[in-house]
Amino acid sequence: MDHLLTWVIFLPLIGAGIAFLVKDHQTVKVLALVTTIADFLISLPLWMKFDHGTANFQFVEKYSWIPTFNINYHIGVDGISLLLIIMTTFLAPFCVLCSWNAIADRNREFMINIMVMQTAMVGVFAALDMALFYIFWEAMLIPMYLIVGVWGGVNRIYAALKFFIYTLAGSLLLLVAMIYMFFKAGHTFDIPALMNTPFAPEAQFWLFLAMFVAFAIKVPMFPFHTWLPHAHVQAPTAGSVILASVMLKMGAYGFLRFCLPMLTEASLSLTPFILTLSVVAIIYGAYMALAQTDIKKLIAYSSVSHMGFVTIGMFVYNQLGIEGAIMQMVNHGVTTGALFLCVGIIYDRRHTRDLSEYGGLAKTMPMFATCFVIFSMASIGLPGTNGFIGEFMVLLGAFTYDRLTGVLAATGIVLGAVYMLYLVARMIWSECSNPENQKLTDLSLREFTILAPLVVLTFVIGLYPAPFLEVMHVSVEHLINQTAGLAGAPQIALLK
Amino acid sequence: MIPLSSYVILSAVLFFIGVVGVLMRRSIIVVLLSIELMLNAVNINFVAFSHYLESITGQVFVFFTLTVAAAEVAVGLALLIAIYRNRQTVNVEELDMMKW
Amino acid sequence: MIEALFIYLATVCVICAVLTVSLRQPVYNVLALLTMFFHVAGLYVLLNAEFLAVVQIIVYAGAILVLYLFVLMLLNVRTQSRHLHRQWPFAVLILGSVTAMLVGALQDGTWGVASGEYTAAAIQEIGNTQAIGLRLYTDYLLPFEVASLVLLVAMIGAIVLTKKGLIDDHIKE
Amino acid sequence: MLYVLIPLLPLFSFIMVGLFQKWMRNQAHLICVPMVFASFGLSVYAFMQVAGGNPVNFDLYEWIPVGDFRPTFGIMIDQLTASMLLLVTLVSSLVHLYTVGYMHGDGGYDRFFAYISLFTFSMLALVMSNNFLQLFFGWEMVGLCSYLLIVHWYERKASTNASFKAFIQNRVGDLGFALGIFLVWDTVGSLDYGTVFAAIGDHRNDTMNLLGTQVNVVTMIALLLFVGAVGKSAQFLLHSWLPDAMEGPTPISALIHAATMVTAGIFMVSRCHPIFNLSETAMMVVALTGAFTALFGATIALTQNDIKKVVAYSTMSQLGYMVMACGIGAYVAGMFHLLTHGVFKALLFLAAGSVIHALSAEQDIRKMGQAKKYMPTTYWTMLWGSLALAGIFPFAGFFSKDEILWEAWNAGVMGKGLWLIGVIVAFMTAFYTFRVFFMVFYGKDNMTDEMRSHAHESPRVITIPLVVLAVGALFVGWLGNPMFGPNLSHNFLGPVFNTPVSHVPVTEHAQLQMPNLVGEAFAEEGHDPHAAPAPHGEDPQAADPHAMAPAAHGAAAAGGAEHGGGHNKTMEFLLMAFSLAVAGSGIFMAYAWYYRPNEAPAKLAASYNGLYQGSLNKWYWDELYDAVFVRPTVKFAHGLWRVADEIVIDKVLVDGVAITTRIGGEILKFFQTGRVQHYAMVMSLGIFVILGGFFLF
Repeated sequence: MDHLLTWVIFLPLIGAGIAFLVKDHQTVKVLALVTTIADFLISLPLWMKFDHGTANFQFVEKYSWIPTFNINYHIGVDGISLLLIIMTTFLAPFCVLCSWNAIADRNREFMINIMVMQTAMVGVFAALDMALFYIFWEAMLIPMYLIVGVWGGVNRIYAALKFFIYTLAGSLLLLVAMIYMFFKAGHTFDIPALMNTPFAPEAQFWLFLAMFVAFAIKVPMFPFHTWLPHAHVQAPTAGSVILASVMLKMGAYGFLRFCLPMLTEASLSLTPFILTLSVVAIIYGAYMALAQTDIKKLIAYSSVSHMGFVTIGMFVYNQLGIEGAIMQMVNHGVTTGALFLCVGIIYDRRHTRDLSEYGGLAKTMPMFATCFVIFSMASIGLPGTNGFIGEFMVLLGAFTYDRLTGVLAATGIVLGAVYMLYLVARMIWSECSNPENQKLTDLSLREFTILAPLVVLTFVIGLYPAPFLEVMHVSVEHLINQTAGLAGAPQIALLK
Repeated sequence: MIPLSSYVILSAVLFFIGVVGVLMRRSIIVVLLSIELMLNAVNINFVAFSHYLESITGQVFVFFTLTVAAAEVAVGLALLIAIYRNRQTVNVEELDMMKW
Repeated sequence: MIEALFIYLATVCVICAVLTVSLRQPVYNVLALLTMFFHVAGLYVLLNAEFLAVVQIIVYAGAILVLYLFVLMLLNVRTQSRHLHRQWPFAVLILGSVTAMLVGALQDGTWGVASGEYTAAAIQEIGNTQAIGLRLYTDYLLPFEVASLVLLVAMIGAIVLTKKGLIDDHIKE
Repeated sequence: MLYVLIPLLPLFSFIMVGLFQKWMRNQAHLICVPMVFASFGLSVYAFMQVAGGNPVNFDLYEWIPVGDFRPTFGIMIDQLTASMLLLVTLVSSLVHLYTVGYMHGDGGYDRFFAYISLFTFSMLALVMSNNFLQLFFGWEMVGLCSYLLIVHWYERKASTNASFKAFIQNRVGDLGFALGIFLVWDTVGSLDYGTVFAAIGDHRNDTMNLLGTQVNVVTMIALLLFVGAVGKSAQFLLHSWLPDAMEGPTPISALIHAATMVTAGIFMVSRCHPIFNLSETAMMVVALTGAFTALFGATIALTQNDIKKVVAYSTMSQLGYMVMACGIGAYVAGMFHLLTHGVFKALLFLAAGSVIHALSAEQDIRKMGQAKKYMPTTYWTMLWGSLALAGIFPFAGFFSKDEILWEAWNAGVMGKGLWLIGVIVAFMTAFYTFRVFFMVFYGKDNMTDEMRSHAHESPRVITIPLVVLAVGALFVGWLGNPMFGPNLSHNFLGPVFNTPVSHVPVTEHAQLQMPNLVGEAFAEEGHDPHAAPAPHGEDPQAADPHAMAPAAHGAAAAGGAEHGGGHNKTMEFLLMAFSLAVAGSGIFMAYAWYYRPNEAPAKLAASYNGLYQGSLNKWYWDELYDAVFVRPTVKFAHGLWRVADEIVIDKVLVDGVAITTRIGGEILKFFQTGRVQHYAMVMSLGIFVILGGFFLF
């Protein structure tokens, strides 16, 4: 397997291509499942064969693609992208499984979309050529747009349009920045080459702003977040899972891959700005979540809050912070994805997301309740679950960088507990008074299969995160060394 | 000796008179005539430069302009006839099908 | 002498041009343009381009404008109560000022350097027509062929457009 | 490595019950009870090992290895841990046993067992930790278990609310605790106890900028850590969850909300004494918080009518006692009270549970009375427990409480004040304890016929733990007896607190080289350390009862009073007699008012109605929090969502851009006339503008 990474990227696309030729829905479902699982399996060697000792990109493949603009098909992974790729391939089978019966209409097309989506997502994480990155980045929008717009809820068109245009608007600024860098760096889109190109500080400022908008929308950071609740609420379960688990990570990944190493001075000088927005996102997102009665909206806002931790972690420039941010990305992917899967399971039964419709699910659906509580606790960041690892690392990193940021961000611990427990109390506990809820059946085997691995993963990461952390050490150290060579970042010394 | 700029200015004036014609007339026929006028203004320029720069190429290009003018007239008038046949008018203001 | 001739020719050209765009009756427009073409031909003669002067008269005056007149007669267009577009004052104002600016700018221009290849004397020696011909059929042979192709296309286009039943039915639908 | 099994056995039973719930159902105890007893056995073994001078400290594996940040899961068993281990596993075992009877037939029988097993694991992980992060792990996990167990009867709204409240208030405390840990890491660069305690002294003069003022870092650390203790140990300001937590089944009230989890705060403060000792301010805050909580809880407990609420407030009050003890540097006294309190309070709760169980789940003491005849065992055990709580010689509470009072007396001027509060609280404690006791077992028989017909003595599985604990309540106090023979609690625990701060010899990633003080102490006195947990206090060997007291103070910055010698001994006896008299008068008052139906309490309540209502309504603290935090938060969140998010950001800003674009399009639409001349006109305009610009600039 010389072209392992290429296979990981394009296997789903091949699956989608085959699915185009098959007319039978049932076959396509199985095909999609087999493809995604196979993709996950062949992505595992990436992790196993990954050399922890080097910050260089590994599994690199480079072929000239569009020589006129010096665009190459250049892919590879390092410690930063590896886990995100694995997470993406890991979650895809769940997306297929949870849409098994939930998507009744045009199931075949849905599966094709999921598979195309996966190619684009893995491609984004693996691309080492900025043009290639951009192509995958934009390609991702199309299937997502269709997933929300075709298979979504009542207001799907509005949500899909908003999602699409909002993200696209940001992406265009990214394109502008990219082209500027192309010329400044001597006609190359090559990411490793761009990392070694010093850009003028004034130019960096504007480049950073352009990229910031693109990535901040995707993350989403505080004032750019409003597409998220709409998209989440309207999207079908699999769409929500992909959105929350993978797409939100793209923005954060973009910061890590482009802003920090390429635009270091600008990143450093704009750090207070980013940290402020992140802290606001954490607190604000939590408050928003607290006010929701729609389960999916609540979780969507909780994502805003959780992604605030990610952006904080990245911009504190220490190993704890950045590794914590990556862990938090993975954990948020697992946990929030799982929560959306849970909501999907219950939505399939009741067809409502209104919190007041539920209550006392612990009585009728004990297994579901158990899983849900576990994921909620992981979301709260209880030690022993995966959520704790990332959150704690980020907070500790932030605290050592700037105490005020650390303290303010840490209030998210309490606020997170408030809204999550509110959700649990209203949904899982309390009296099972609604007759509709009394008829509910517990998890089916398929649903159990979806949730069980996630539960296991929750605890594995929570109790033994070392295997996940060790792959990123060297890469993150390398990244920090790149930033450390420059003058120290300005500190907001209110508590220092 | 007449300075080159005189020819150029004349050409410019004629050209813009042509443009004004295109802009302000309602009849397609006169619009087409104005275009001929503009082409001629260009031709004067070509020939004047050809003369003053002592190069024959300008005159060759006048030849081509002539061809284009002829072609334009042929097609333009054909269009005019087709339009008139369909809409019984040669009034440009009434032709707003480009809106759709 | 030559200056006087130029001034005369230029003045008539401008006046005729103005008339061309401003007279109400299309026939008068055509006739004004015809007058202008003759004077342009005169300008060509001033510039030692005798061949072009002749071609100007033959092609423009003889062929193109006659075609216009034919069409005018063929269509028998009613004279309109209002022959000017509503935006004409703006057009005159704006383009007038543009012209003024250009005229101002072009007053004292020096454009290029005489190559000395085809001086007036040289052209006179071999003859204007031959000079153009030499150029046209050697260096510009390909454009020349393309031009003929353009004419051919225009011809076919004109036929297709005017032939009843070929296009009309489609348009009517 | 055998010690690893101590926490892992309960975890194992949790996992087994959790995974095979379907097949477990009502047999869950078959796994859980033996496991926790085995854990208890191992704890006894560990205790003996430690007492024999073999404390351990080793790491299992690195938990989150990142750069310099290498917290581990590890196990450290020193004297402090060993005594906590005993308490936790003992009470847990007995509660497990008790649960078999108490929860019999409950729908969530297996779930309950799973959770108390998980709790036992978490609590053990907490006390056995050798670093701050694992402490935090256990700290949060016990909170989770408490949450899950409070909400055991999730269909009751009150349970759900109580669980929510408990978790959130704990989380607030945990936030402070986490920040404390951050600051420790930031200051010292390690989270390992040994390293931190060894290095913290070097930072005693470090300051940090707190909102513009310079404060001492160590004080800050201590205060932040203490916030965690405030939350977990239900100290004043974060106290109101504890009484509400009584919505949970009684066994967990005994286990979690009396004996173990709520004492984690005291344990933590004791564990971190090298940090606290360095900061007078922090110590003072701790002491005052504790004293105030003790008083606060006691005043509320006076008037409560729910049997479990009374015990809960009494727990709060007693926790305040312990915190106060820590605050004056009397860690040994605090820990000793923690241990004795764990025993007799668990006993009281279990006995109360037995009463409730027997009286058809009635909890209101006004509807009880004359229950003595139905349940003699419960009666006797509860009596012992009440006596212990009231601090009557020779029961456990007497020794431990008086030790705290004595230490307070010796702790300077502030200490005298604290002593006074302590005495007042002691009086109240005696009163309300026996108020409940008399109202339940004597007084007027207010039971309904139905209750009466069902009233019965509880089954063996319930009474056996009661008896065991009652025996413990009688004897455990003698371990800290200051009068006759050696003060075992000081001998055993003292070295932990005695060790000079800079020499805490816990080495990183290595076997602990604990000073062999304990073993030596025992050896010198010819004592059999293996018998330490057993009640045997009458050893007549001559030993200075205060041998350890000055040592405890030596490290303490706050309790600086010098004392020693015969004078103090006399004084101590005098004070003991005094507090005994106080407690006795409290009991007598309760006897006078409640033994037989009596009008006096009602009259008193009527004449001081304001005070009475205040106490009955918990000084309106819940209402205050509701008005200050809960409702404004919810309102603010809703308002923010509706106004800031939906309208300002989403509609005005985001959709505003879209709407502007659309309006722009609507306007520009008119320029699309479809007429060529208009377009040409615009082009001309463009030429004009470009040329004009060219000429102008």
